Amino acid sequence: MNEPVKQALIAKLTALADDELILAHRDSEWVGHGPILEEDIALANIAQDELGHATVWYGLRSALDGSDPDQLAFFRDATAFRNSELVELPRGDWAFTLLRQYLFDAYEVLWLHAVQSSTYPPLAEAAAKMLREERFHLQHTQAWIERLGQGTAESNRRMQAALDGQWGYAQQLFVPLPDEPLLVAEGIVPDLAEVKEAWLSRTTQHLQNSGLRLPLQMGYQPTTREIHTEHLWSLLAEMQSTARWDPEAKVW
Amino acid sequence: MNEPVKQALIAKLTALADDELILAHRDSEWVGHGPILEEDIALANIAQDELGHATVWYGLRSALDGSDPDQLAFFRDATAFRNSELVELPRGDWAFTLLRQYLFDAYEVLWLHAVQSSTYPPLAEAAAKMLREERFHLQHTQAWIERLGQGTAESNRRMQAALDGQWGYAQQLFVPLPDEPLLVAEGIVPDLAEVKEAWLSRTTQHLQNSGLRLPLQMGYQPTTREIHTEHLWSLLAEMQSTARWDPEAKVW
Amino acid sequence: EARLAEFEARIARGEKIEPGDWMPEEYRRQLVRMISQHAHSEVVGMLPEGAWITRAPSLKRKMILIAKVQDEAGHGQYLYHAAETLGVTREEMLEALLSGKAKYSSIFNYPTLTWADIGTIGWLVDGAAIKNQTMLAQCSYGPYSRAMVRICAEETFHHKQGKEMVITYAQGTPKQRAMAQDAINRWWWPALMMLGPHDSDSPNTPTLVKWGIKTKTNDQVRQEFINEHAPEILEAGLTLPDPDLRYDSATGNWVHGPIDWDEFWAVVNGNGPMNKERLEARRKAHAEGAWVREALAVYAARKQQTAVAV
Amino acid sequence: EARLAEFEARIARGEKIEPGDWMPEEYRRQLVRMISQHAHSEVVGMLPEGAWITRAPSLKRKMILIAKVQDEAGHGQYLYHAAETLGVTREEMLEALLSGKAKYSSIFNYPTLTWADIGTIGWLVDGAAIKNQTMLAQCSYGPYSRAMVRICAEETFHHKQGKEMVITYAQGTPKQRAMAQDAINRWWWPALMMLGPHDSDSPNTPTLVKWGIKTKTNDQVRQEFINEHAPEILEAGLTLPDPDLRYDSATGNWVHGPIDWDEFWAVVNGNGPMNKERLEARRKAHAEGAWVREALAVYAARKQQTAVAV
Repeated sequence: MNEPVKQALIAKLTALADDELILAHRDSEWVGHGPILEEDIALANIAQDELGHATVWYGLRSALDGSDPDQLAFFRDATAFRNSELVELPRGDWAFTLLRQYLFDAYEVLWLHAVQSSTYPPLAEAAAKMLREERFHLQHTQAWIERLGQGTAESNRRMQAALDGQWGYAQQLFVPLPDEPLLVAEGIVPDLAEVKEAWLSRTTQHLQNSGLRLPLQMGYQPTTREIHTEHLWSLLAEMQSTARWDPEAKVW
Repeated sequence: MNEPVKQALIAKLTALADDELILAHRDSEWVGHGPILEEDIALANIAQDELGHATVWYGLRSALDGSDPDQLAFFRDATAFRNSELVELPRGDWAFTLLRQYLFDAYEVLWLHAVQSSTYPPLAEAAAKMLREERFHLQHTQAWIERLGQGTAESNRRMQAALDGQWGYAQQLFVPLPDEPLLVAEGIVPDLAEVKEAWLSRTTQHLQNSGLRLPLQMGYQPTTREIHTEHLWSLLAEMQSTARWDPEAKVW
Repeated sequence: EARLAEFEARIARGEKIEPGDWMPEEYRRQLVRMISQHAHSEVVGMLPEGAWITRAPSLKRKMILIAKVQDEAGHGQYLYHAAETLGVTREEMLEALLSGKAKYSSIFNYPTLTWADIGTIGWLVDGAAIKNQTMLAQCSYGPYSRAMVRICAEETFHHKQGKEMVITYAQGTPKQRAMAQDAINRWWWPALMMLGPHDSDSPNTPTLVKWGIKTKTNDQVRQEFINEHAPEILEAGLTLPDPDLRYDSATGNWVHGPIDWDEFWAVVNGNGPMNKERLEARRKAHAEGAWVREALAVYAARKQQTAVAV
Repeated sequence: EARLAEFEARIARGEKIEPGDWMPEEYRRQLVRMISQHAHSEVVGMLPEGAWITRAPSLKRKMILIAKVQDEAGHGQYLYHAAETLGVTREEMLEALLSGKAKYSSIFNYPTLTWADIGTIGWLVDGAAIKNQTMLAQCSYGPYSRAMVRICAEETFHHKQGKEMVITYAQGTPKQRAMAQDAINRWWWPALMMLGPHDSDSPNTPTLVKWGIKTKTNDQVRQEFINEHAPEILEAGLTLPDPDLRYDSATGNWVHGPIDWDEFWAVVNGNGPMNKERLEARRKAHAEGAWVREALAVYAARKQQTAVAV
């Protein structure tokens, strides 16, 4: 792998890992506060899987550049994170959290599916392993969208409000990184435009079948992962507070 | 002043300053989110005054031991803070915030009034200056208690819930520090038992006149300022996040 | 009465009582009380630990903690099922919890103030729970006994992780050491108290022992807990906040100083540091989840109707 | 018409129009639009800055920031009063804001991402506002003109503080420098845009100038802003994110590169990064304050009734 490709791959793995880490953080804020005990367990389980994926992506990066995953997670500043804005948004209500997880799962399943044929074997292997978990997530969140979308007027209203708020943000998942075309050319990652097409068709159909209105006025669509929302600073202040509390600590 | 008295005074000034700083923090969380623009201004004004008091108390401590107020505020850990638990509690609704401010103002006015005759001139002088501001706060919050207590069934219910939740915590304001008796003996600070008596009589009367139920089952009453609630860690993670973000910074 | 005699004979023979079997009303009542209280403890116990998932200092610790709290939720679920075999519904139990009528372990009314509390809870609180649960795994009621066997296995894992954490910090930087010691200081006495009042103040114990629900008294279990944990904590280079604590070579027991039962009863009666907040958190989650549960019910009813109509 | 001629003659003589005076409906309409928009900007502008009070890095900066945001609330209050003199109520204006009908300055639809944004807003955003407000202090409508005089004085103070902050960080540690530069990079173009579209795309301007509401065009004000700030920022050792920026010694102006008006219109039309959140925050505050306002009204009515009865 030549140096520009390697650097592009490092950037891509970082973005993938950051997305999973921050999403897991928001999901885990629900622990102990879910509407039903069984769903508390299910969401904690999803958070755990996403955190596991973050660890895998940081690990693949580490194999390329020797970086320490914990340093990346706990000692990087907000401006250096490369997650999408969607995953930073405050957890909102149950509809907001489940919709975000659904939109993300739908993207992740399609992306992982495509990346199974990556020319970079570690990526292909990791994707194959994750795909089973992600399909389970998607099945779970997909069912929630239908149940809340077709439940009461109140639950439909909340789902629609969540969708209005997230639809523009979700599009960012398909904005390639500046050097991502290099990776696509090498067959290391799929072309996001193709993934997006499949995602749009799948999600719009399911959302509409669930009684939700689409298309929407797009609203704000983030175009770069170098900028974040106002929420990331505080999220990281919380997330990194223990690790940074004792900078001399070698082992946690 | 002999060394034990000096150390006791340093501890007392720290507790006073920490109370004001943390209370100001909670109040300032309302900025931009108040129910009426005029009240947004009034509460920001109160927060500003309390922050000013914190600065004065840290300053008096600094005169005794050369400590840096900003270091105390932004680089001390939660376990080293000596504020009461009352001021840490999340801001809750408008009733919760105004009631806490009222209970604190009523205490502070009485305490400052008594400390005007302190044998330690810097304390007496500072108290005299603050007293004017605090009387204004008390007038303001006292009026709010009456208006919400006697407003609608909803506002009365919210005030009562706030009172049920805070009454036990508020008693901690009158628990002397371990070495505070030394200061009382020297006439540096008033005996908190006397302040408490006046406070109880004043607040119970006003609360009852405002349509609120007393006495209450006390519930939890914190007895030491060495222990905090679960909220202080996150509050400080947020409050200290910028200062700690660049430990090398000399000037902010 | 013959049925009672037969029942007690079965227990004496070491047989398990199963859901369909005849049992004295008092046996049933005590079991419902204990199992639901145990289930509530798992669910409320998610709060003090769950709040630190977002603040765990490494990816590994974060993963371990989510998994642990998830296990606790699973234990709660499992125990609610065990209680349901005695004819009480989940809704009734939840209602009793939210109204403040049902109790849960007093230990969860103490706050988690630093990250070391997470390790300490694993070591001391799960350690105390395991002593209790190992005994309850011998319980005469089949579903509770089997639940305990399964839960004990997972808790043993949590206990090991917690111990490893605290020992790591005890050997860490000065700040880490201080944090670990502070946590031990705050949790030691509550851990002793969570095993219940002295036998002399525990009127239910003789009946529970006779019916094989409990096989040991509170003081016996507490002594086992201390005998295991006191020397391990001291060996880790930490101290215990009990000046009277000493090893008695005659009995082989670690003898502890007097327990502050006033504090215990204050906490049990609702005046612990976190009683109001824990209950409030559960009530809030329940209230904010109402629209979700309602939506599910309406959706399910509509699907069923459609199915019937088709 | 005679009244209109007399009105325009008064303005030509430099007289102020006062609340009771006759004025063309369009004059009133434009003023209500401008003043209420200005008031809303102050109120919405509290959000991006207010969120950093809790994170200010020193006691002094924290104090300055609370005072500043409080001033902004005061400006909002003062401007609502000025608009009320034109026969519109606070409730109508709030309703227009919350429904999304009324606009506020597009600049507040950008996020505040680091502490340096606070200094940068003071320097650039207040700097741009002052240029505009200094002009509006000459406005033909008395109450607006007087409000501007007062507000300008306070804003000048904020501007100075912001500039001092950014310059301090520009001379600080590498992290502080980088933070300051990043903030300048993000706020420079939005600050230029907040002064409004080019004169050629600003159809209201001629009328507003004729009636003495504005005395300068958007492009004139923007040029003044750049001429003052560009050299100061460069002198502070920072760069500006405009590769085309250059000093033109012939005109004495700093000439800027093309402005991305697509972005401007996207933000004005609701698609800026923070449009939804800002409006949502205001709506939430309003909704959550409903019970408070209701309680005050009931209390006041009861007191009045009692007073009458006595």
